[in-house]
Amino acid sequence: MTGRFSREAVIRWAPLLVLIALVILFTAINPQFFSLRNFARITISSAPALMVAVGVTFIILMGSIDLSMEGVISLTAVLFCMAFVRFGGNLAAGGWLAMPLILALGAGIGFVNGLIHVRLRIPSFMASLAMGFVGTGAAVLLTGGDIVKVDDDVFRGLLTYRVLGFPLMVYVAVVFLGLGWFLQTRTTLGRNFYAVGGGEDLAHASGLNVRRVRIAGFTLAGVFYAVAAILQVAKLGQAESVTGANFMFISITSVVVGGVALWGGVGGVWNALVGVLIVNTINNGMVVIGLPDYVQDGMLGLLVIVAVVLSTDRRAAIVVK
Amino acid sequence: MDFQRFKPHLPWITLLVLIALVGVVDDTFLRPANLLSLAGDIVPLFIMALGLTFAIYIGGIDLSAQSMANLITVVASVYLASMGAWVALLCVIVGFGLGMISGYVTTRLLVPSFISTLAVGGVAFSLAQYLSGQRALNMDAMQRDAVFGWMIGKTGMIPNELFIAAGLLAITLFIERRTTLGRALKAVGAGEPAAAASGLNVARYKILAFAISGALAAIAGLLFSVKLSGGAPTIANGFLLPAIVAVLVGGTPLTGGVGGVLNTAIGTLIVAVIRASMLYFDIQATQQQMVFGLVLIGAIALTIDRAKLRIVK
Amino acid sequence: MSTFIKDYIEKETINRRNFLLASAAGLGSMAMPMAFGKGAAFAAENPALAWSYRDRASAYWNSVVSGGEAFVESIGKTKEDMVSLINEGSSEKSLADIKAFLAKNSGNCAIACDANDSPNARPVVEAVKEAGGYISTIWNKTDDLHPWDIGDNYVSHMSWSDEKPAEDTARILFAAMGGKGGVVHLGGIPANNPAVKRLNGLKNALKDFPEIELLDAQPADWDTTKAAELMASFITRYGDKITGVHCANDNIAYGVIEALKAEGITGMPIVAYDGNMEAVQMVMDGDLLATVFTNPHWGGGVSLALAYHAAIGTFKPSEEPNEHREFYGPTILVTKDDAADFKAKYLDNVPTYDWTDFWGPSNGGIVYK
Amino acid sequence: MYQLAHVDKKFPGVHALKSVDFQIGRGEIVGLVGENGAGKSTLMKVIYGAYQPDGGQILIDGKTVRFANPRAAMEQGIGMVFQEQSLIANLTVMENIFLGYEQQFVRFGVINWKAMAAAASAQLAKVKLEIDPATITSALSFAQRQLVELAKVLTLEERVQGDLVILLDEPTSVLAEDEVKLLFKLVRELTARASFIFVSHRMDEVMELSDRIYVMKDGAVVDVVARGEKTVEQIQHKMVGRNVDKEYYREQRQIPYDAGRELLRMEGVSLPGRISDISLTLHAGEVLCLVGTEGSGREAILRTIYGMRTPLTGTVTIKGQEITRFTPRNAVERGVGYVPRERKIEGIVAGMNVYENMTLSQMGRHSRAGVLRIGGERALARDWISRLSIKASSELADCGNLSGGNQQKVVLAKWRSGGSDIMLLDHPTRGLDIGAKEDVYDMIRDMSEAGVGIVLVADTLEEAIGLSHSIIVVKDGAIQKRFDCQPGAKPSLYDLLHYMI
Repeated sequence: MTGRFSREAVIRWAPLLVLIALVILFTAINPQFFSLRNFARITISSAPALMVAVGVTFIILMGSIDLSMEGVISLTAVLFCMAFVRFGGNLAAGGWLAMPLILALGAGIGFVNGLIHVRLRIPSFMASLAMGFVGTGAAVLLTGGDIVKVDDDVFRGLLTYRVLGFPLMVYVAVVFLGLGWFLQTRTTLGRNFYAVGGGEDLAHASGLNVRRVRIAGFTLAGVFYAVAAILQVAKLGQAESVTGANFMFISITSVVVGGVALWGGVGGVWNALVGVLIVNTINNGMVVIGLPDYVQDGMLGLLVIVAVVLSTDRRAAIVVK
Repeated sequence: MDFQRFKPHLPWITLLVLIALVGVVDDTFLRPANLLSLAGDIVPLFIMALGLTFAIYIGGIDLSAQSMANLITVVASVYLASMGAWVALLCVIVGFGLGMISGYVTTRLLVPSFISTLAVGGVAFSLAQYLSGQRALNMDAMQRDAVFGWMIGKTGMIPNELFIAAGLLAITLFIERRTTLGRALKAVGAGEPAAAASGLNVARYKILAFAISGALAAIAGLLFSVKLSGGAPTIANGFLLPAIVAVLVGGTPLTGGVGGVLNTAIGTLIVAVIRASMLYFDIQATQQQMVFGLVLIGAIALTIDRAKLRIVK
Repeated sequence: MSTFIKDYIEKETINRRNFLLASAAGLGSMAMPMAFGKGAAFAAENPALAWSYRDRASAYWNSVVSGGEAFVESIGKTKEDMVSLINEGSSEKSLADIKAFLAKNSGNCAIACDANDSPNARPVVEAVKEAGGYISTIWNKTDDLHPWDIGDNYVSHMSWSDEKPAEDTARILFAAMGGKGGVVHLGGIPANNPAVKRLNGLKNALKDFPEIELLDAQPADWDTTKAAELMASFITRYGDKITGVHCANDNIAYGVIEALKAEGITGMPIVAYDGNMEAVQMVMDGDLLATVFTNPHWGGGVSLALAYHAAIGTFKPSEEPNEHREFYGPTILVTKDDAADFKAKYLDNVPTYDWTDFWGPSNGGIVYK
Repeated sequence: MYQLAHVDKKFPGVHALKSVDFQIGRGEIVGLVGENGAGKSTLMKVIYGAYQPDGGQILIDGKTVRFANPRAAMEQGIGMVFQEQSLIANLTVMENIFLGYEQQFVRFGVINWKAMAAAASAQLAKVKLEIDPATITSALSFAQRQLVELAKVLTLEERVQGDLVILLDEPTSVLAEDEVKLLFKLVRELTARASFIFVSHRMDEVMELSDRIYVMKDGAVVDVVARGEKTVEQIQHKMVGRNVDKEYYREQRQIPYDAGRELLRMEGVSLPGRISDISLTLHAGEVLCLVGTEGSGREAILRTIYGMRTPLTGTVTIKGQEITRFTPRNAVERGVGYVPRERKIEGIVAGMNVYENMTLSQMGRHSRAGVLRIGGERALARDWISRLSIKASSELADCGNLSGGNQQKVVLAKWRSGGSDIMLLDHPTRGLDIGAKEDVYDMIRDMSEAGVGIVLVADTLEEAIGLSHSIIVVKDGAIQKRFDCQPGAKPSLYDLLHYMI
């Protein structure tokens, strides 16, 4: 019994152990890696990615998948900048109004995404993929390809103002991570994600309105994508129709690396956090140790496989596809 | 009841309706030469989608296809000079081999194919960058024409690519319908535990499915590099999502065991027609991507046979 | 209504005259292209116009398109008469769209195009030629492909000699660094031609500055986000050793500036490329030392103009010397001294160009190494 | 109190319920029996709101009601305890109990876990189950899960004004004998709070528990029997439409096996945590029954023989050859066939047709160089469809749409047509009606006569005793006792139970 317990414990903590191992490895090769400043850099690049990962974690918990994040982030980021400028161009003058507006918009897009998936009975992979195209397309339509800038030092304080060595946006991300954790453990909706992921038809038979849970899940994910968009704007001071590019594969990879099972019902936002940190640590570390750039994609792939292998409960995985 | 019977035919009905719609707007679209050329141009994408069908048919996915094709354009360009026609074999072997690795990682190391193929794609991309020296390469035009010229010419008014596509479709259709491999893949896709309990070596068949997917992605890359007379580590970018869309629109859902290569042929043509329709309907440049997404939702909503999806995830 | 008809008749007459002219020429000196297929040497009436490019998601391509549109309006058509063929970074779609466009208009086309990846240029121009259309290309083509080898249907190719301007920006950068220290380069997509050229320019300049060390050069894929993350990693690896940053384009520079901003580093000498509005503003503000303007507006307009005039027969490619069919586009170095002037002249008010002055601002024939 | 009047339900091509009248009084236990396909499950779905009837009425206390979904039915006091394990394994016990009704524990959007745990404990007390409500459900035994399901349905008591009707669908199928007794005792006590509709294939249990029994056949109620009014045989006669033979288990057909021909030998086989030191032999024509409680290691033994598990120690010898590589492929090549318990998951591939399923394990025989001879496959399938009287429209019918009994026949045909002569049968009659069960018994005897060795894990002890030549009792992964079961000298239920528990 103790043997079994320790095996489960190892699997549970494997992603964190992988993260620690990576830190040790990179530090051993280049000690400069291990510094508060560098950790701050890693967390800056992780903050928007973490929000996307938390959003998609809820979807993956339900056994679905969401590929719309690139389009949603581009669209919400562009609209955020536009609204911010429209409302006065700085936080105090009314620019803050853009934030709730964009969060609501993210929710709206997620809601439509969920509606298409649930009402038209289109598998989420396809529905969200198509919604992603629509989102990016809408962003192109709005900007005509131009960059929209936000030049407000107060708002940009999210990036530039540091507390204990970390920029404010990192704390914002942590707050939303906490919110995600709260939703996951302490609310009906969060628990219902696990129920749907653990057995959709059983949950339905128990009187759970699975469709509503699904739509709520996609709506919630939309909100988190909008937060990611705002953080991305805070990070770069601008938005354009490609602001969301590259978030799709990397966020899903992160979530899985962190130990969330793609078949649903297993994992949570802490796994998303660890996964995002692993992926961003690898990306940062490969440059810091001076790995040739053409090797980096392959190395990331190999490390991801290793991380997933270590954190998979082989006995629990029945059918892996 | 009648609608149930009607459902499996929805993909090609959708295709015909789309063609008719575009034809109504501009009848030049319906000229056989135009349609043939349209079909000919989509062939590299089709071949990649054909490979993806195998991965999706067993309920997985192959996200490495695009990087694989990229790598193969480089391999073909680098080794055409020294190997001649044998380079084709090398390409297919490389694709098959990398596909096997994806399959191995998926089945033996239990990494979901979404991740494993993405990772193997990263490896392929690194290889392509290394081999190419991070440059675009071109083939010697004379040698290309001598060795692979037959791939890209025309016979009468029919582009030769279409013969290649038809040949590969026939082979894969034969594999799917008439061989133990095809039957086993169907069983794995529709009910993996039952297939395992029937004594099938499920892991081996899954590895084979990914290997076939890799080999076909390689053929797509080879054809593309011949067409372009060169290769680069990013030249096949933009293939992956349309290829996945083609498979899905054709009616092979991600749940496995349903659909097949014939569906993919129709799905690819649907994608080709939707793309061309942007031109014929004069869709503004800034609107195209959005319209594509919306049309896609409509097309998928029409073509998937929900009766065969037990749970819509 | 009446003006429309009048215009139409006028245009028709011109077109017919051009047609006759071209036919006469075709009978004389242009017997060879006739052998290549139907309509190859016939001047077209009112050809359909298209620009084939990557996407609408960048200032660069927007500027190219605006040039194309300015040209189209200069010949009395509306913006909508120019069709955008967007390849979304896919060579496959680029080729397929162009072929569909040719088919739709039965080859009566004038197309300007960036083929997305250099190997894609050959099949594109071959397709255009087979259909009897006319095409001008920019940026991407392989070195062994030349308009004069293809015939009149491949009107021209314009590229930009990135090596020299990138070298110039590097020299400005090095001067600002005081002739010593460490520089990092954040490049474009590795196999892209301009990415290679711009890095080469930097390396050329380095030869004259022995005390400056190129610490690292890695691809940032023309992408702002990736550039910010790469720069952050560079800072960890090299720290204070970095005293200057050489960026392959403006978008990368935006990311670099934000990464430095996050670290509280100000006053780092940075140079960029492309001369986009935002970058020029940064040069004026002193955030950037220099960028290079390639006048995509003019490039976009004149490429389409060349193809159009070749199509209607008012321009005869085969009668032109090679340096008129493969030429470098303009490059204008923008530094703090002239940024305001530059902005007023080129960005705030787009100059009106004479679209029949095909080579006015250009930079001479393309030289292959 | 709850009543169905002339309820009709039609599906494309099927008239599933034909003017069914049904009623249940307060505190009553009503049995519902019928062969598979008789309309029991459709009727249940109408009762708990998953289906809406096409005709007729549903009345509660004389008032017409209509349920849009199961939740609407629950709100009227109608709850369902499902046949298949319907608890979500990755959730805690209390979450399962209150799934869909968490709102009562939510304050300002936050779940009060303590309150939920207390309420869950109260529900668990109703079914006399003392476990921590925060336990993850997958850690429970089958019997415990069954009780949790019952507790879950009993939450209706607090939620609903008025009477409760609780459907119990095959609640005993995964329970051991003593657990069944406990459950029945509990149900009788609970009649003070609710009425029960009890659906089971085990006639003796239905007779024992029910006050009245509805007998269904072909979508109609053919008889309503009060307790003690009729014998098991009479009811079965009504259900099947013919006499049920006294020699139910075909004991008269049991012939001695060929002790000289050993097919299978296990020696000292151990799988850590599952089975230890298992030694047994199987001979040609022998029916060897493994008897034990749920989780005693019976399934692990079958799976080891089949090569799905590799033993840590010990040897498995099939037809004189020791197995070195444990894979199903290897076992199949040596003539082993496996009829798994989860028929719908491991037995048949839904979505594939009859002939494809039948030849799945032996595609090599029907192909040359990997190319299938489909004509031959179809001919074989047609042959077996008629031999086993499989009710399928043709060999092209989707196996997923066949009834359970016919699916099982397809699975058996898969192995028999391939010439397997060592058959591993795991609960081959589970969920089958009497007619289909008898067909399976016949097939077991047929196989035995043909010299096939059979390792059987039976659905009930009676079945095990009736069918077998030898019985091995397994407990906690180890063999307790071996019995010889010659006709007329079979061990009694009590003999077996003594070693099982």
